[in-house]
Amino acid sequence: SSGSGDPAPAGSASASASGDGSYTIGVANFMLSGPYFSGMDKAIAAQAKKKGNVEIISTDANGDAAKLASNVEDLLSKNVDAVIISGGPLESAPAALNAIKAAGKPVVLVDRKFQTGEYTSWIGPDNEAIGKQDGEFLAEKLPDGGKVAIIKGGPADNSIGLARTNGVKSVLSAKPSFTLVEAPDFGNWGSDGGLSVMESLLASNADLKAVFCENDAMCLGAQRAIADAKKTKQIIIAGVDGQAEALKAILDGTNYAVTGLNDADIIGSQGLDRAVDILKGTKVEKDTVVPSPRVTKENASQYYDPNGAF
Amino acid sequence: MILELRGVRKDYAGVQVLHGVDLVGRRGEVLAVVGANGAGKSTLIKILAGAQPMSEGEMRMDGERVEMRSPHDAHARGIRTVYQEMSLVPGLSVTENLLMGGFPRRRGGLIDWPAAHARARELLESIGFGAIDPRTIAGRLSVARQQMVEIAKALVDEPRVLVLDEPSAVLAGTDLEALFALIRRLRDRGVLVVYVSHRLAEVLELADSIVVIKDGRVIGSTEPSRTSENELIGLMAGRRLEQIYPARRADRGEPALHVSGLSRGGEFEDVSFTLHAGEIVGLFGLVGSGRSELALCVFGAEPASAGEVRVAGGPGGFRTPGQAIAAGLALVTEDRKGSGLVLGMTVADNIMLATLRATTRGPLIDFGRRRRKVAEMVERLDIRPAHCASMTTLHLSGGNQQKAVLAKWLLTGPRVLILDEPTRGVDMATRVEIYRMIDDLAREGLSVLLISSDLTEVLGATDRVLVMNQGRITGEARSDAVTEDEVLTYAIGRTA
Amino acid sequence: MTDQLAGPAPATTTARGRRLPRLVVGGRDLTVQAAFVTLIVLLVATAALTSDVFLTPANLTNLLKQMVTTGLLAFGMLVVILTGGIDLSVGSVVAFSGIVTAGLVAGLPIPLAMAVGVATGIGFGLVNGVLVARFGLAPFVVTLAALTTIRGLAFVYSEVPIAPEDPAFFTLGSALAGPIPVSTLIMLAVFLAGGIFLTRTPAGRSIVAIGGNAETVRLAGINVRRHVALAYTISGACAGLAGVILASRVGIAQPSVGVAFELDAIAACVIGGASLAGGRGSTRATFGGVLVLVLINNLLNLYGVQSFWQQVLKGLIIIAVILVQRTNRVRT
Amino acid sequence: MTDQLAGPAPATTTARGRRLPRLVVGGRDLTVQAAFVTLIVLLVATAALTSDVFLTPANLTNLLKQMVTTGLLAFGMLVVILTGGIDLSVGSVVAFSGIVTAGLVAGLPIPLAMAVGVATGIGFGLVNGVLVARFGLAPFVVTLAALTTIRGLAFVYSEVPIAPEDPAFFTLGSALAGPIPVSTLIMLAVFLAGGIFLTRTPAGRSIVAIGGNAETVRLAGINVRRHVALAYTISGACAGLAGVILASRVGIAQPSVGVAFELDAIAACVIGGASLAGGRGSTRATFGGVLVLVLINNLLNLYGVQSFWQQVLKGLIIIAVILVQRTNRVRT
Ligand SMILES: Nc1ncnc2c1ncn2[C@@H]1O[C@H](COP(=O)(O)OP(=O)(O)OP(=O)(O)O)[C@@H](O)[C@H]1O
Ligand SMILES: Nc1ncnc2c1ncn2[C@@H]1O[C@H](COP(=O)(O)OP(=O)(O)OP(=O)(O)O)[C@@H](O)[C@H]1O
Ligand SMILES: [Mg+2]
Ligand SMILES: [Mg+2]
Repeated sequence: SSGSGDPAPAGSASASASGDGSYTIGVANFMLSGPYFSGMDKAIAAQAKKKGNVEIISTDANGDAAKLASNVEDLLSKNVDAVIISGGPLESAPAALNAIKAAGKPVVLVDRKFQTGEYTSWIGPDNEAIGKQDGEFLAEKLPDGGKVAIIKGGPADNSIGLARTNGVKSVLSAKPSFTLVEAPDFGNWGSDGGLSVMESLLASNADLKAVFCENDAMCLGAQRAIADAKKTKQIIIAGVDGQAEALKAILDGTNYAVTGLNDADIIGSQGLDRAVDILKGTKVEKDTVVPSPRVTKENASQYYDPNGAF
Repeated sequence: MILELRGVRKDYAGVQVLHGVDLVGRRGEVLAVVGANGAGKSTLIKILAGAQPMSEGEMRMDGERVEMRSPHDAHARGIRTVYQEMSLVPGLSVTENLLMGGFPRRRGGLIDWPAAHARARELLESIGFGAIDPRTIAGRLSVARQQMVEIAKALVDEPRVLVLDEPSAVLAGTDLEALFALIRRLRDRGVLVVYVSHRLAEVLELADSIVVIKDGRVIGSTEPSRTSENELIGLMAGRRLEQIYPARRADRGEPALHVSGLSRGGEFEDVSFTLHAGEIVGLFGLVGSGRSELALCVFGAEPASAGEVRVAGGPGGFRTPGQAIAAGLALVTEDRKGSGLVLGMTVADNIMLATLRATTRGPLIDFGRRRRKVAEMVERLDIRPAHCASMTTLHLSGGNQQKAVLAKWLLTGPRVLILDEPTRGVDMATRVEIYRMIDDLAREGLSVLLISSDLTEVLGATDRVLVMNQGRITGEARSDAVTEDEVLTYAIGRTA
Repeated sequence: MTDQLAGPAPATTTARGRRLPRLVVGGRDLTVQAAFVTLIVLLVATAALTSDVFLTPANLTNLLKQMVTTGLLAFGMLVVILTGGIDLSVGSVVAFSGIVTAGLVAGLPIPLAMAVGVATGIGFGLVNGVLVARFGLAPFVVTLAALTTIRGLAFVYSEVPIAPEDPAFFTLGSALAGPIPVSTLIMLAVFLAGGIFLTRTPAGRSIVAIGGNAETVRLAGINVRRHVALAYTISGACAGLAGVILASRVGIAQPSVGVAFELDAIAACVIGGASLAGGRGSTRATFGGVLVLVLINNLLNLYGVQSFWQQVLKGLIIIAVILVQRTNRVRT
Repeated sequence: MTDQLAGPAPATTTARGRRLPRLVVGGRDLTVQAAFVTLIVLLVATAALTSDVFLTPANLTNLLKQMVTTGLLAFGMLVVILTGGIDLSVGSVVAFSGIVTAGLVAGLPIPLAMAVGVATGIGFGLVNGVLVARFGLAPFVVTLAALTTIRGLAFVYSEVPIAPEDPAFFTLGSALAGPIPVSTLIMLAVFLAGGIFLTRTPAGRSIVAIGGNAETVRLAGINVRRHVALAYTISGACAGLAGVILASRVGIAQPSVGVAFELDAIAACVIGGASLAGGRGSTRATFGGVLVLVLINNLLNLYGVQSFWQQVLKGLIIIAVILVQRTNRVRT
């Protein structure tokens, strides 16, 4: 492999440099401290293991954009063949992309497509489509309309959340029978935040029919708040991601009605495949949208894996 | 009971402070320990109290060797100590400070507060300090009262040995008498009282035997009947002191500072006086009469509610100490630790603190010039040790710390110098130096206001004395034309 | 014995300044307390008058639930602050104890799992305490390092959230005793017992005294180290308990929970007039501080203030509250 | 004149304890300094011997870049800590100044936009300083409130990250002067000038003295309030500068950047031996503290230690470092 011991100068190591067909691929995670992101990291590693000839060096920037840039520089100084960036909530990383470009290495973005900068390929979900899908489901489920609450994640992941919320809104606000209530406070993408935001929502909106959260973790908290308020029969829940606990709740036929699968396993493993394909010189698509199937009680068993990474 | 120290040595980070001290104390005795500043008295006491380990030597009680690893060990053997530095918890009530080591409890282990307050009151009354309300927050008491609480604390459970490190430094008048009476009663009950003080008259009056320490060695032991103040001073200083107070010629010059109608709600009322160049004026009063507040107010450190302060031929109405300093005022406060020094900084830093901008070249401090100025002051005031400039001020003895404060102010080149209790805790030899320095300064045209609770000092070292009682000036006299009794009468507020 | 655990700052800081009108009852100056109660009453009154939701049972129950975590952490923090220290690690301890409890529920009876969760908090608190007390390290740094380490350990224990299946796991967090959540009652009990501990037991008084002047306490023959260690252990225990209750309330334990929780806890103590230099603070006023914080949050939410502006306002309100408090403090 | 700005802690903390071998040169006890330098040398040697990447030019440049933010914040923090205060708001100021700069680049010349960014930092610092100095509020609470408020304002300014198109925006953060990044040189210049300021100017000495005993300084005729305000302003300026450089380096300004940056800055000061009680600390040793932190991060990365274990280890290493430092401190 062209590992750290390889004296080959940066830039000269192209796909063909690793004559034995083995590769070292660096993974730059923006933050691992969310189950979705660590799930992705694991999926990449698992897929590499499956392939057998790919070594993975994974780094975590702990949510610090500058650290991501220097982690990428660290990876490049270890002479990796390609870099996969799991940018999480980061909107862009010009410095990292520039460094990779300067080193002449390919870079594959997983999940997050950066707003600016040059990359080789991207694999991820269409967040607005997921939101739309949830909105359409709610419209089907609630033919008489009603009040629907929206719980947003907040700062750390804004444009993703925005896309999801806009998706839901674009469907429901077109139907006059629906009223949308946006929680003023953020759920911060966690179950505890989802819980307390939902509690506040319930205090001032007793007549909610449904709640949409920008991710499943918040929905799980919201579900508890609804249960505590004894409104399980009245309010249905729509989330995004496909977190194991959410899938289980859907499968069990609770008021958790729907989620849009944003499968970290699939995106991660396809991301690694994509990087290897590029290194092998295969012609690849630039942008690939991974479909995000709508998961409801009917099809949940198909996706629920109690031992899955995420 | 006999308490013995044999060959006690102590060093701090390699600096030898005690060089083999022997000491014997018996039950029912007042054993006075005297010595110049930095002689090692407090260090010796800390060893007695278990607060500092000795480097070498041994301690015996009743002939039996005792190991003192912590203050707890000392407590267990009935040794109780009142330290030179105040050590009350300022935010807690007097009761709590007194009973910290053991509270009365109710069933269930909870503290029984009514019982605790009652016990504290009983204790204070039994030792003649009944005027202190045990529920008061200790930090709100005057310094003198705090000192009495401090002493009471040492008497909570009958000590066998009571160690007092300069307990009288902040006491005066009736408080002092109460303390002496207490000490005598304890002695008569068989307690060994180890008494450290710079007030030699007091020592001669109170002690049964006297031990003189110099530079960490015992250089003599005697009895009051066989010695005199002058002999003791001579022993301590290593030389004879001819005269304590310099002879004053009252050649006062132009007015230097006018204070008129100065008031500050609750602290002092309608205070007026004028200081003249070349004059030393004493300001006497009992502790708590408002002198320190007055000084701070004159210095612009605290706002007045009425009245005016003006430097003759110059500005007045200082709103900050900076303005007062610029006008030629300097104030040595009574609380060295709290407002006189930055203990964590070097002596040089402290000496230069009020004149930081006087030794700059361009925007930067000129260290060469600064070093010279500091060396000059260290030499002029004989601050010890001589290499102290780069030492942390904390490690200087009390008297030398006081000199460092004085050095700081002399560098500002003041016209008016206010000294608030400048000799508190300062040994006799150094006092004499300070008196001489004050005298020299006055001769150079400075005008000095000397605030003191030491009557002898006030009358001996000044030209004129103002007496304050409960925030008002109640009397004024020429120092050489008034008796101590007369001054006391003004201070207490009874007309003679 | 007042609940104000100790008096004003030393004379030097109180020496200057204006005289303000004081409220003195039976010889005791109650101005600060009165101002504080007024503040809370004002907040509640404003809320009640301007929002028709505020006084609904649902919202009041919410308020009661939402003060549990901050309340528990604030009490533990107060004990540490009284010694002159600080405990930055509480948020991480909340995460760790929660995730461990949730993880153990699969194999252990729930009460035992929860006890282990609290015990981990006690353990971490003890380690903090020993490092501060025995080795004389700065509390800020020790607990800062603990914040990082314990957060890492929580993720090492489980990178993903753990959601126990057994519904009995939710009981502690969601049960009501009449109209009042059981978790709130637990928190109130901690404050009550804590108040008694701090004002009426020798150990409690020693902790307060240590913050005022540790050397004096040492010279009084009291084991300062042991009491300092005890203070951090209490804080760890409170954080452990808070973590268990939070996990039970949310029904799912996340290793990422609790970031910046320490800041609210500290803010509550300071709003309640505690001095970060130690020796001064009161359980009652700290509870008041918790109330103020929770009320502010609730109000901003009820008024639908947008989240970013909530942050801006929250900061400004905290400043305003301590400014008011300051002006009312004893100035002699 | 040593760089150690002021002496050891008061006697109470140094009173007990063992004697350890001391290194005394020319009458000055250099044990602590020597131990500290040894520590850094050891870290570097370990790194160089166990990782073939460590000494590569790429990695060294990386190291130099990585220390810029922590370095700038640590110097500002040191100044505040010397006065006995603390500045928790620096992370939020980094975010605010960065996003404002990036936002202004569209309309203003880049240097001007950057100057405005730094100026916002100065402004926030001044407000902090005035609240602490003029109104006597606790620094911890003031800057905690500022942390919340300024973070909120950063989001109010722009909810989404701003990535200026003009490549000149990246210059400051990515330019090299020979092998050394320009941003690193700026940081070094700040430390150099800062060291001179603190040891050799009246204002610097006053700041150090205030941390030792503010009342003494006030009575020496020095305007304490103004100097305290100055300290916070310096910290704000450093944070503003750090924010501008960071945005330029990353090429994009995010309103969410800088969370918990204050903790690293404080850790650097304390590892460098600064006392959070004020009056004691050194620029040189603080720089050493920055080095230690950056080296630890780099090493853990080079060894490929898993992220969560990195956190665990980082915390433990910080404790170990200050323990070693402690044992080496003067014990009389
Ligand atoms: N913690 C310390 N570290 C280093 N030196 C010290 C320390 N404490 C005291 N010293 C030194 O030990 C010597 C004796 O000090 P000590 O306080 O015992 O003197 P003292 O006789 O009580 O003087 P005073 O009359 O001024 O109170 C002094 O030179 C002092 O500088
Ligand atoms: N922190 C405080 N809180 C309440 N009262 C105080 C405080 N400090 C001083 N006092 C009181 O204010 C009055 C004036 O004190 P001040 O110190 O000015 O008197 P003084 O004549 O200088 O006495 P001393 O010799 O004790 O300094 C006294 O009655 C004193 O008890
Ligand atoms: Mg002494
Ligand atoms: Mg006085």
